[in-house]
Amino acid sequence: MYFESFAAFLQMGTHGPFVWSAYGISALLIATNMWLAYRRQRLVLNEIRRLARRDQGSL
Amino acid sequence: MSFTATMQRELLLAWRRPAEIINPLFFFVMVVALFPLGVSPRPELLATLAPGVVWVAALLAVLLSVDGLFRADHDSGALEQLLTAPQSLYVPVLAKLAAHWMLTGLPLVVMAPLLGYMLHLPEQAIGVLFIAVLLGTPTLVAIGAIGAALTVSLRSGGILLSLLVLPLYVPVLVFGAGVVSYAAKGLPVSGVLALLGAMMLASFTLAPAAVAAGLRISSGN
Amino acid sequence: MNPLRKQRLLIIVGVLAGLGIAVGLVLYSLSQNINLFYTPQQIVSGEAPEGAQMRVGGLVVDGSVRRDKDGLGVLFDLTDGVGTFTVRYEGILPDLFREGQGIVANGTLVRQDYFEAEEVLAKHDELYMPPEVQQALEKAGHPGAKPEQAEKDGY
Amino acid sequence: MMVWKTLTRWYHQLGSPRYFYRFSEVLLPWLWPIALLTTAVGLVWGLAFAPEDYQQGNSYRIIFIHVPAAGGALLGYVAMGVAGLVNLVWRMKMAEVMIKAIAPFGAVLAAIALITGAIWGKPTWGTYWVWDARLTSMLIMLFLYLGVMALINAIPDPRQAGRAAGLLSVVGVINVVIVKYSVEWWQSLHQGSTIKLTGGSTMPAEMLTPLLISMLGIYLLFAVSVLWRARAELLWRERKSAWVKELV
Repeated sequence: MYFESFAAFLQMGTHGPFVWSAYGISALLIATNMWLAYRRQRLVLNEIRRLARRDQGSL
Repeated sequence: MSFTATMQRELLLAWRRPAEIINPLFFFVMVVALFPLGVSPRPELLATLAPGVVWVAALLAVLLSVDGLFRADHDSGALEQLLTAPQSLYVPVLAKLAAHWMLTGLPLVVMAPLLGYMLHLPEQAIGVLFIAVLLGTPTLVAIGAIGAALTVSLRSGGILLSLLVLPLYVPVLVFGAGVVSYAAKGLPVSGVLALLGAMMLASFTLAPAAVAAGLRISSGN
Repeated sequence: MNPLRKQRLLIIVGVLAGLGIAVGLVLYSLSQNINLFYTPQQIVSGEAPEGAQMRVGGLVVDGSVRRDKDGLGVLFDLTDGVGTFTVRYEGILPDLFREGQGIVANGTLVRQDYFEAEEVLAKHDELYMPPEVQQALEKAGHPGAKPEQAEKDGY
Repeated sequence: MMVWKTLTRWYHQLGSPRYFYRFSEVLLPWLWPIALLTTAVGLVWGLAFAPEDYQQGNSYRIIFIHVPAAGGALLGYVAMGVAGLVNLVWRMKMAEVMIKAIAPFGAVLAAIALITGAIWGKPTWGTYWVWDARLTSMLIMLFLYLGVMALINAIPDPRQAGRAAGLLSVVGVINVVIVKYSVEWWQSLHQGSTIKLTGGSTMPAEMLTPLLISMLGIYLLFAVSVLWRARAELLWRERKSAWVKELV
């Protein structure tokens, strides 16, 4: 590690708040996006299955 | 349909319904008039705001007028007829854009110097304002028409149209308003005016093709 | 030629002509200073109009920064190796503001050698280096790669 | 010749929804862990192990997310423009699906580039935001992404929506050129590019390596996100076709 201690790593000299807020916001946005993208295909698959079952039931 | 025939038809239609020419002009003048009332009537403040105010108002006036550019043709089925014809759509669309600019853009161009004067714009900037609006409004019409073509079949196209088109209007606004304030400060303007001219030429040559594609998409063939 | 073909040809010629002229106009406008950005050289040679709002950029001359005894006023010289002029600014300077650093200032040219800044921003170059490397370079007699950089950036 | 044949075969196979679905089914279980791992390695390396910068100190560490995000947003828009063009010429269904799949993460990356840039700008330039060419054109790129998404949402027929969004993407590609060259054309406050395709990069290896790794990571995450969204869209569009019915 480049930093001498974990505290120094969190502090980043005087720039800790800038660096960590930038990474925090980015991580939040990316994670939300990935989760939504993943969930969408699961939801679609479930919906199609439901429609298929309903069609079978009505036959 | 040839260029001149489309042009004549458009001008004749507009002649029968003059409100469509006058309303954008009214809108333009009223929006500009709101600023001295809303901000402050101080001449030096108004003079610095003037380029931006006139341009934003012109931009919105064109945006509103362009929304209905193809709607009547779409609803009456004239568009469908045009789309099935063997000729390319480029020429009739170009004629339509040119006619629309003459009907709604040109009055704004004529009115702009007067509004600049009312906002205490320095005299040496008023001529440049006229040229800038003259070069800039055709670009606004051409880009706006692409958005209008894409949203023609939608009932509530207005807000969506502005979402699609306003980002693309930004360069015209930046350079159009910029060149007027340069002129007010006595700085050289030929470079920016050349850029506005380039945008006008590029958008007017390319936009008809994009508009034609957009109309085909919107009518579903 | 049948009329349909003829029309298509006319369209293509028209589009090419329009785009050609547009490219010419863009090239012309790029040769002009269209963003009111002036280098010290241009200011010293009198290209920049006095009394107008503009942006200037250059390197802060080593040893030229002098602060007012009272208040936040700062005077410093800006150079690009050819011309030099003085900038006055009142306010808090950015962290990266230091002698030898490139800056961009917004403000008014009062006289041909005196600029009143309303805003001073540190222009960072695209050069990154660990501090040890920079120190080693300085010891070896290269003060970073800045002079070249300055030339490249047009300062 | 062989290469060309392979390429055109791929183009046609991936253009077929069924083949694309199968292909992504095989690819994704591998791709998403690799993408996540690469991003994590790049960012942790950049945050904790890369040396600090001689001028900016530690605030420069923001570039390890800022540069990949900005690059991804630009690349995503170009991809959308290409897909739009392909769709205008050949009316390829997959191209429409791709445009819809690219736009959301592209918008997210554009937003991240703007936000992290603003946070970095405060300690470095001395301001969060300047209305200069690079920053403004990037903001326009975010608006264009949102415009594409709004257009897709507004048009009820999915094929028509996809084609309309494609045309808008093609028109908006002009902005990519402005973003890319704004720094050179209008002496923007923003510095020039650090990573150059030709010639040397102005960054030593111990900083450049983690930057390139995070870039690869973010691009891979982009690919995963696009594949997931494209699969969802494909399934829904083709829900009445035989291959989907077979699948469920």
